[in-house]
Amino acid sequence: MIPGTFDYHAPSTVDEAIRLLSKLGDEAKVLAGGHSLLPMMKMRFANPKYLIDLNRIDKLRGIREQGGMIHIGAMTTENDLIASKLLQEKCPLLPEAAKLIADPQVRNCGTIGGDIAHGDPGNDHPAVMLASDAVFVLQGPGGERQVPADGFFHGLYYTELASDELLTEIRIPVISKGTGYAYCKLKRKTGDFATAAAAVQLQLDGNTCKKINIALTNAAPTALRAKEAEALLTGKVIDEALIDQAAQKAMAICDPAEDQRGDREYKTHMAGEMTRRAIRQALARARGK
Amino acid sequence: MQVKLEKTFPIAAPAANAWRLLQDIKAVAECMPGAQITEQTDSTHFKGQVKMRVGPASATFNGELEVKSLDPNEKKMEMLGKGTDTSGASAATMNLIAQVRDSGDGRCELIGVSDVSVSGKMANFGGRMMIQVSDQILKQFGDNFATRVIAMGEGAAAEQAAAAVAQQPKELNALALIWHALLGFFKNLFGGGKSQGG
Amino acid sequence: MATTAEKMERDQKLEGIGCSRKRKEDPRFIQGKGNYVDDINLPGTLFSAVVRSPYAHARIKSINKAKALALPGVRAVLTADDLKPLKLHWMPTLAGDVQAVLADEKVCFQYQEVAVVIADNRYIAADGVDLVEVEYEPLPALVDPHKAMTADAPIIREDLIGKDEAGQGKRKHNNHIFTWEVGDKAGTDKVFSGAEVTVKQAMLNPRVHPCPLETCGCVASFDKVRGDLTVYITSQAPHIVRTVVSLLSGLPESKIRVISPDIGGGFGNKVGVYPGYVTAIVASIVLGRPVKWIESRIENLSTTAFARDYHMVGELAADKNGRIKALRVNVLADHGAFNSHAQPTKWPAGLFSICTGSYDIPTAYVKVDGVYTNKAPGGVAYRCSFRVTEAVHLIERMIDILAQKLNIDKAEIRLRNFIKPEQFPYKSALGWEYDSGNYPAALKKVMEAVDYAGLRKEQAEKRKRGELMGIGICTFTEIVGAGPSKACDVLGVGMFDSCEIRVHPTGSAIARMGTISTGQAHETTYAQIIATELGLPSEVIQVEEGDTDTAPYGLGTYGSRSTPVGGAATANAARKIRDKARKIAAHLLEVSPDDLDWEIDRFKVKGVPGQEKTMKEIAWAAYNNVPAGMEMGLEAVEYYDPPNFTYPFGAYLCVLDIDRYTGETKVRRFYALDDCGTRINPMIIEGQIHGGLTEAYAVAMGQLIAFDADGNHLSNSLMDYFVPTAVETPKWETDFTVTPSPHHPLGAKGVAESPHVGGIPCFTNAVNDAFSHLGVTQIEMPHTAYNVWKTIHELGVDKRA
Amino acid sequence: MANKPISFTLNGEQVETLVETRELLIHVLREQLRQTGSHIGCETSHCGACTVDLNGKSVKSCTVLAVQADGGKVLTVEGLAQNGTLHPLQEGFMQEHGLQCGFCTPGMLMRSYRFLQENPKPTDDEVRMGMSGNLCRCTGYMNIVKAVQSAAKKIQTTGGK
Repeated sequence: MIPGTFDYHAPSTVDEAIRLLSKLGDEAKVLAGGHSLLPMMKMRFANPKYLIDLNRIDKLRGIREQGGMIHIGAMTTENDLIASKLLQEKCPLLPEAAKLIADPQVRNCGTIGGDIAHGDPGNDHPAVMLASDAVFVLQGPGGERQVPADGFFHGLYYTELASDELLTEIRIPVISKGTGYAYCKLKRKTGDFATAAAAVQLQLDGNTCKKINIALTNAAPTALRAKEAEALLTGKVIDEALIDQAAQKAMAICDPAEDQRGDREYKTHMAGEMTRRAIRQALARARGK
Repeated sequence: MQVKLEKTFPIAAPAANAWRLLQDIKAVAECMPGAQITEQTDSTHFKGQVKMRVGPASATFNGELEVKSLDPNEKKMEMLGKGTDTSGASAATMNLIAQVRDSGDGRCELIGVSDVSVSGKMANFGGRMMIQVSDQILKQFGDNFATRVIAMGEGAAAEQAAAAVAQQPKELNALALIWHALLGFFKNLFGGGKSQGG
Repeated sequence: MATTAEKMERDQKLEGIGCSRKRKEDPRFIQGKGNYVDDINLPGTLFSAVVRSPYAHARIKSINKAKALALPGVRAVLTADDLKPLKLHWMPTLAGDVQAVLADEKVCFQYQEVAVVIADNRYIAADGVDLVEVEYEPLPALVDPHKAMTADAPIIREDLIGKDEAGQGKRKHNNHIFTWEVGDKAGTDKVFSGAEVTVKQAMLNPRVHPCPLETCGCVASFDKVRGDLTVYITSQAPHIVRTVVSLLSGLPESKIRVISPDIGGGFGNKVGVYPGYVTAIVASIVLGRPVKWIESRIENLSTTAFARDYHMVGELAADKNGRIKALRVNVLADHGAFNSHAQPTKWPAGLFSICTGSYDIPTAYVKVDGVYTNKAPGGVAYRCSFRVTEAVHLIERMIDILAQKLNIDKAEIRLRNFIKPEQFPYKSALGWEYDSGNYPAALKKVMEAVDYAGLRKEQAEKRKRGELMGIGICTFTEIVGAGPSKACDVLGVGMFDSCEIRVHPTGSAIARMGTISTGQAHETTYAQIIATELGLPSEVIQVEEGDTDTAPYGLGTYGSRSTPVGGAATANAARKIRDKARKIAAHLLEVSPDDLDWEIDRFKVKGVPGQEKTMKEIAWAAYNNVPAGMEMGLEAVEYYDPPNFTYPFGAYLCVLDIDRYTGETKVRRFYALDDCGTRINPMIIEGQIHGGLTEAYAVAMGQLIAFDADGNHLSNSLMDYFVPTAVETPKWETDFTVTPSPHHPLGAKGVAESPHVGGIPCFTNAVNDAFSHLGVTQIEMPHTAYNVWKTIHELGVDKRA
Repeated sequence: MANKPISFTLNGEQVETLVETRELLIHVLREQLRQTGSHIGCETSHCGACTVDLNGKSVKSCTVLAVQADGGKVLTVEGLAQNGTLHPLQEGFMQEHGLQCGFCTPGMLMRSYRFLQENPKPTDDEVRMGMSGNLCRCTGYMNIVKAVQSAAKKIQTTGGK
């Protein structure tokens, strides 16, 4: 469990990092929190010639509000998300989900950008981003572009991010009144990845569901937005029967991979169950319960 | 860890050309991205190498290829490849049955049935993504094969295909999907998907 | 006359038996000053790393070391061919078989040791491993033990072809290792054919791994000039390691020093001698430099001793009232590719025949067949005495299944079948003599503590609402403290244990034992025994273990044998000293030894107040004023050969709720009553029980060493191999009764393994109980949410109205 | 070999050393700097035996490169006691029998050291969550929770850290 040799670069600016990335090409890997790349290097599956460590770019950290949006630097750690009063008040789904990621030590290193950039269906942030209408800022040699979360995750570990681009910032709309949210995650034990999880954010107008986003973690090759389930509930007064129907719709789009956590049937059912629970909880929260 | 996959690739070229290519083992091997025949030991046995470079993860499999059967009536070929990665920690075998079927109208299709079996570290820690990876490999094989068959013909399409053949990567590369799959798998394995990059 | 208060004060000062004395080991551990194997840093140490097989079964066609040897910093690459001239390419196992040290022409399990690379540091060694080129020819792998003895099964052990035995009696197939039978087959069959009620159930104790937090490792240092070898090693049995190393290397034992330093948990994982140790030792002898080998977690889980893998079929015959008449058991034991089963020599199924449990079963028969498969060797006693976990699991499941069939309450059926207190010593149908017990008292105490009747009532109400609640009971009897040398030996060495005590002139003492603590705090508890026996404060008694140069020969710590055997040796050694002290005291007080009474820390002349000599005074006198003809000094050695095993027991009860939509279980309550006889340090006992229950929880609820059809590991890292965190681990409630062992000098029995042995079936019984009203008789471990859900889903319990 | 000089504060003292860029912090601490209190248990960042405090945060030093600590501040179990006085957590683990084999203990101590600064008055369940990145095979955690709580109380009453 010893990594192979590599040259180490620790740029202090985003521009420098992008220059290095362009120059060193695909022999280079970017190091954020390191809790997946380093173990992989220790197992000698990954043998990058160059490692570009983003941890010394202070500008990539931090959470602030600007024009109704919360801006989060890509290298902001999970524990910083959890501790943020701003997020707890204005984007509460995010810290709620972050608490369920890995363990305290790993959350000190792990970053939101690292979690998103791979579009790993097992990671929790992609579904949370889909549920909260996030927008990603990608920066490359040619400048900056903004991409909505819905559309960023193309397939299994395949995202809109180009090989010479960095994900620099995540922008999330501040929630409005009457918003409820929940992230329900089933896992084998504390610290594990989801067997299945569901992120829900909804907005009530009186008792009617004005808008709802439902997204699933680890239920398919990529994080999924359950749009049919959302459509079913939008404009309605949500009751238990509708929740059950929505869960069925969510299950219908699942395509999980079998592993030690369970087979496809179990994972699909659990995606449905987590959807039910997340809708119920979000509803209760929106109703101020 | 075993994965069985079956795929059909339509080819806009005559069946006879496809069958001709299918009998050229070196060319067939090279349709597999990153694969290369380095030595022919007898009429049905070859030595070769498959280089996989998926992102920064790299593995070179050295191994043997055996043509188990060539059936001109059925236009069917069966071959078995076995290899071990240079670190010795993983090994793979792939049995491929490829058959050309005439679809009429100067077209044909290639039907590929592959049984991939992986042992060692890759099987321990890569099982979850085996299906996707095998699927990609077979798909690329089919695409490359089709391109080469078309290149055997004449006209603009053939020229274009020939150019594409020349540009075919010498390594099992550009499989961003596979690299992501690998990394993603490890992220799942090692409890905290925190590496940015891609 | 000493007042009671004075005596109490004197007694308390000793911190002897019964005192929850704080641990003597702790100051070094809490300050980062423990001394574990990987902390040892000898000048010039080289590092050994192992080249392992990616295949579960393959022939080795060639090994090419050239590239590895060309890497700067690589000092040597060893393969089986290098060990052959030394006859070290194979080594004997504890079970009469042999095991390849480095694969000899073929590999028989995934990650098997093929070569070792010795380099200047662990980084270069790891680089070197990747450069060793091994060419394999894959062979079909045998993974399912049920297919091991079929006609077309691949032959795993080609070295045994044509041999009709593999160290444990006749075998009938190339993949067969042994058949072991005990009990009265004909008599048992007869009872079954005429029984009013019979039940039969197949069940599996799946393959698991002890997974101590510290992996295995060693530092071997051969001094070429002096010709002696020192080995620091993670071993629960350093003296046996020395004997094995001597037999293998030809070095006399006097030239070998084996030291078990601090050990980061053992749980049976650190009893065996592993190829990594042997190759490091060979490399050190060859290179004349210290060589360190520390395995990775993946290597540890993949190769270094599994536990269980017992495929059992149990049958009970009973009358209509649930009174058991006979037990019949057939077991298929998967021993992996080499039979390195942890066992006393003559016990191929360990002490499995304790499977009649706490019940008075008149007739019984057990048959165990061991087979080879393409999996790592082992069969170690994971926090239990040899195969006792499997035995207890079997009987505790079977009695529940019988209760279910007869519709008798699961506590009631136990009360009807218990061996009665007046039946002790009790001879079991399978030949064991239980020393002492009071089973009904234990179970009744637990039932009262948890309001058993109330729980059953709650369960009945919940069932009406479709909710799943399980109540598990386990009333186990363990057999620990191997063992009487007439029955038990390891490689021909009887399973005694030892203690040597020296009392210094000023009244402090040093004691050394043949056992070795892997976290049980022997430095603390053995001192307590000596304190009580000699009347010297624990604080001034230094306990040392694990260094074969200084400690008397002993068989080590596993199978809960430290207190039953080592503790008895300690008490007896102390008593020898006290006997001598009595004579010295008599000499000093000018009376006959018979005129003296022992009181806490001194001898007193009977009926003459004030005429007394403390042990401290006697210690001084032992070095300057002893009776004529007596040799000076105050020390003793005891090699204690126990007359019998000890039979700790307990009554456990688990209450759990199951989420009917996800399959998750939540342990609401776990009440554990243990009876280990005399209690030496209640604080430490409670800690051991917490730990044992937690390991039981892990095994029952999540642990599994899984393989795919080709023999690839699927759970060889801590991502997939379940070790619970503080969050999942239930909160434990503990209780006790005290039924001393009549044959142990202190009345003590072993304890640390009871919670594991008794805990696993208790959890399983609770999960099964949650479904028993639906006709379910057996849900296999591990009870992961996924596995439990499969049962739920099959039964339709998750259907919504 | 890619070597790089690094320097950082280790338990209050400035240390300088030359490392390979690939060297893991745990190996540099244990082997170069001979601070062997922190242990290696799983190598995949699951067990927490290698937990140290880096720049005021608990991290798993088996999954941090030594070069990443350059210029930083590292505290290990060896630096927990101050001027010969044990930290309340060390006292707590000893008094409450919060350890057995001792292998996980340095990681447990270093994690709880930081945890009690993040949450000085935790509930038992919060202690369990806060310590969920650290595995123990011996104690069953009950006494570890007690040990952390006893230290929390002591720190509250004495104002110690």
